[in-house]
Amino acid sequence: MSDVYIIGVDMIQFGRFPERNVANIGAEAALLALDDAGLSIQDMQALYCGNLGQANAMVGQRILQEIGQTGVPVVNCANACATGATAFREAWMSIKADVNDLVLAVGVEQMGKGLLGGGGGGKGIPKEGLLGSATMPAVFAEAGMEHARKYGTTFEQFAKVSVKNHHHSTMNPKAMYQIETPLDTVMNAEMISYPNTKLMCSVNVDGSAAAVLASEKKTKELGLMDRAVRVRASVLTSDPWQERDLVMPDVNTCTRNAAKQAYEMAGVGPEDIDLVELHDCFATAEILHYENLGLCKDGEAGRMIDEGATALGGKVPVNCSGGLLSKGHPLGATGIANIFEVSTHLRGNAGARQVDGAKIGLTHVIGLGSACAIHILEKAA
Amino acid sequence: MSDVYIIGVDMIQFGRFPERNVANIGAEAALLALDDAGLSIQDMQALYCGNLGQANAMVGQRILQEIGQTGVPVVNCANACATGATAFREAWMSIKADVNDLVLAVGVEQMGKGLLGGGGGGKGIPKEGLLGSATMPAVFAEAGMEHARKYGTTFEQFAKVSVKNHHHSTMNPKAMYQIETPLDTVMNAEMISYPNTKLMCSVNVDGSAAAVLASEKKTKELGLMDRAVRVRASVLTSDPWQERDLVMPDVNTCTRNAAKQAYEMAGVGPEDIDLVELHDCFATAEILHYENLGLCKDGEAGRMIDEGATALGGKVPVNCSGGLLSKGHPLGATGIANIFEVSTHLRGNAGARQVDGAKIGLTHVIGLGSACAIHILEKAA
Amino acid sequence: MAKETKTGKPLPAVPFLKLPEDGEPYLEGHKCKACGAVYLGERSVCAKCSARDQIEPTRLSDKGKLYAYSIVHRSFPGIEVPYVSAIVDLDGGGTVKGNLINVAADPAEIPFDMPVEVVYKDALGRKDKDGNSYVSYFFQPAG
Amino acid sequence: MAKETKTGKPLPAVPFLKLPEDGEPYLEGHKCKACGAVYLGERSVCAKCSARDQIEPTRLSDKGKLYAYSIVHRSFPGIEVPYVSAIVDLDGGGTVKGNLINVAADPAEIPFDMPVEVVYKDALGRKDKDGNSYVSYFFQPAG
Ligand SMILES: [Zn+2]
Ligand SMILES: [Zn+2]
Repeated sequence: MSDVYIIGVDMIQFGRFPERNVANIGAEAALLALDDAGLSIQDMQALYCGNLGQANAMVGQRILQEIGQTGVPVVNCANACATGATAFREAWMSIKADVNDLVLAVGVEQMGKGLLGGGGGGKGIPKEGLLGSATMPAVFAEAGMEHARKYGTTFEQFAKVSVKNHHHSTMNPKAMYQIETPLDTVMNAEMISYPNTKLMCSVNVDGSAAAVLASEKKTKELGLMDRAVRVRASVLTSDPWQERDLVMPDVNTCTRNAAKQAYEMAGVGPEDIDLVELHDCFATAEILHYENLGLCKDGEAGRMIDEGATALGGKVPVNCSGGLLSKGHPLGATGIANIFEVSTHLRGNAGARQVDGAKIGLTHVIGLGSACAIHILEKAA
Repeated sequence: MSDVYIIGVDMIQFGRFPERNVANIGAEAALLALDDAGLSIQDMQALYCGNLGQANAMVGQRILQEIGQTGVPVVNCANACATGATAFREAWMSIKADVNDLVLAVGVEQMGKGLLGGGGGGKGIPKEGLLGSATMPAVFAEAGMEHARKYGTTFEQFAKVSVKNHHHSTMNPKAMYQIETPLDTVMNAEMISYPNTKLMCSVNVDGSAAAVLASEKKTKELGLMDRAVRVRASVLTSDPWQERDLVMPDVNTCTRNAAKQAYEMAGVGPEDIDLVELHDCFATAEILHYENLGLCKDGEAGRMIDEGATALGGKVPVNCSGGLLSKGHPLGATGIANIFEVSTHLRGNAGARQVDGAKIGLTHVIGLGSACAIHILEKAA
Repeated sequence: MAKETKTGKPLPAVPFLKLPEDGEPYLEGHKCKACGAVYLGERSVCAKCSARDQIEPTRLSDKGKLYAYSIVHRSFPGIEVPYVSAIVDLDGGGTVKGNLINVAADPAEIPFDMPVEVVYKDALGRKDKDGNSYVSYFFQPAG
Repeated sequence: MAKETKTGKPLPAVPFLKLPEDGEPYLEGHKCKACGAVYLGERSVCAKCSARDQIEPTRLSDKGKLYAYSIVHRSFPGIEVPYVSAIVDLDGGGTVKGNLINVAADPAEIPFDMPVEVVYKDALGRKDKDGNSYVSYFFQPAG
């Protein structure tokens, strides 16, 4: 079966746009991606839209109402933090199925404020702070502490992830924040849930990102192979049963399963990956995923961050965009935004943060509940 | 490319289950469909879930948590009243793409009570009853009156749709209501929005339906071809721009576009269709769709209902299940429930309401905003 | 909105209803110069032809014809019924939905293509949470 | 709930906390006879092995070991911080999450695998909208 290519991809600068609506924010990225491909919405045969906050509000169709109501099939997907990547993958699937040649995938989110998770509802009395914490910073803190119990990972090592990603963001004009945060600043920031301080939590922002996908035939026909990015693997998993599931969301197993399948599908290994955008929703999470994605052996993630192997210029730069910690994390947009980041490097357009000679990159998102998506992308020409 | 088959399909009896949760209701249909195929959730390679009310709440994954947390990819889709059909179609797509062999599609909904639409929110003052009505009965009444203006369709003709569908439901043990409603009962029921009386509005119910889809190779391998139903066409459309769009949702054009594409994909015409499950969300809507689906020429829908051509025993029986008007309309489940109905006839298992010798059937749903899905199904062996 | 509250002047029920300081109320459309599509409300890209930055405001006519309608007998709590929910094609372009008033709530009395005119009045006494009054538009048989 | 309200007895904070009339409180698991998986709460199908109707209630141990935790310094308004959110593996099976009490909120004082015991007390004074009191479970270092 022939390959699928990304021929246009872009994102808006993440920020806060309370006066706009979600379709309008999504439409902006859609137009940017179409412009990047030199195509019009009138050329698209389908739209796959990822949005979480208004998942039942026909956001995809409303994006078409903003930019061109062409009558094509629209699918709205929701999959926690893997929402955008799921929409992208379904778009990819529709080309693999030979149903479409040219498809637009959009991820968009307009976020509320404050802590995610733990809201409760339900009957009886509120459980937050009574039966532990269900807030996201605490949940990912506990996941980090599981790593600490196994391998002695330290607060300082977790904090270094934020230092690195914030540093990367200073080279990314599309990041929400572009501010250096030295180690002592990160470690002395307000403690939210030990070991995650405020600067080790991803940023709630509004945002959108979009990609134009094309079949091999159409990519050639349009003469766009020189700027195309080949989708070498597209994998989605949920979490298989684990004994602590009910009280401790497992972000590891579904990531490991997805990584294994993705490397197999792409016919490459972790050693072939030139850069990674992974789901650093909290600093603790990034450490786990070094091992989950096979970037190092189990137990070596702490050393990896200590040695700068995942910083720009290191062995395998991770989250050159600034990551969710600094670029921001608009849930439904995140999956496509990291596809934008990796594609931009593969095309050699990443400016100051360019990973030299990047040929193959990997994107990873994971949403609790659970959905993990991994894409392996390669420069086409 | 080889065909895709439905090898298991079922639904729960629609009703009201306020004490259950949406995942639990969906799980019940999933198990029924798996049992129908003689397979286990452990055999499934992916789950596509359609749910509207909790579209961002990982309903698909929660269904797996109820019946078997296998780690397979789960995609949650939302597309108004085409939600279930969209999930089914994405499942179909994943087999067409040769990514999967065996996939489960589940549609489920736990509804609130009362009128849909027109809720408002927004700034300033409520608009309902000030700038006309945005309630669904009124919107579909207006769509019916557009037909009346063109062809002189009468209140009585619209009412006859309900008489027919309620009659059909008396033969369907899975319908929410199974009650005969003579013409005078329908016409004298409380007027909701002229010309739709209370008995001409679909029933808000909870419900779920599920289907197991398989590749041709897998269907043969499992020896299930004798009970399989071939998916001859799977089409999704949104509404192309129309001049009255902003104030009058157009359910016709997207249905006509979808029907044209579906007949083309299946290589059949309306004259080949033995039965139809179409989106009778209101009695007025069914009349429009006779013409939209090409079951008769434009302007002949009124005569068609008068002559009983769409009643069981007529030329092309429509909504043998009782339709949304009597079986009930759990939004996310509806699309797969009508695939169940048509499949059941194709397999010759529809009991008292069986359409004799049914070989090819068509299912249709349309959600405002808009998404229209059509599937053409055929007995495999 | 705080500013308007202070003036005490009624506000428009929808943004496309304009209440000029020195003139009669009117409905405003937005028209695509490229393809002629008419919208209610501002926008930058045309949903019909996808042209960008071609949309201009245009004053819609106060005359039109009844295209379709429903007589609403059940609505949300507190809303007076029956009323006629009407879709009107305005002369010269633009389709608008609103209440059709000064007719009997009887289909026999409401012929399709009936000429109607747009009238502007208080929004049925509805006020927002700040106590502001609103002006809305209505249709009535053309006199 | 109305009945319990009348008796004035405290209610369990979660359904898997049992408060027998004539005995000590305990945590109840549900165990799959087919594969041994342990759940908190009733269910008919096993999420691990998909066996149907093989799940039976089982009394969980009041002893266990600290698996992982976080010290929570920021929570929702009105919730007292810091507190220790702890994940505990109970002896004999079952993993439960709850507050770890009677320890300093300092990572140096909270070793992994620390033996803990489950204790039952009033749910930090929280009441539902009907004024009912609740009993909850907590972990503390095993004495
Ligand atoms: Zn235009
Ligand atoms: Zn089991």
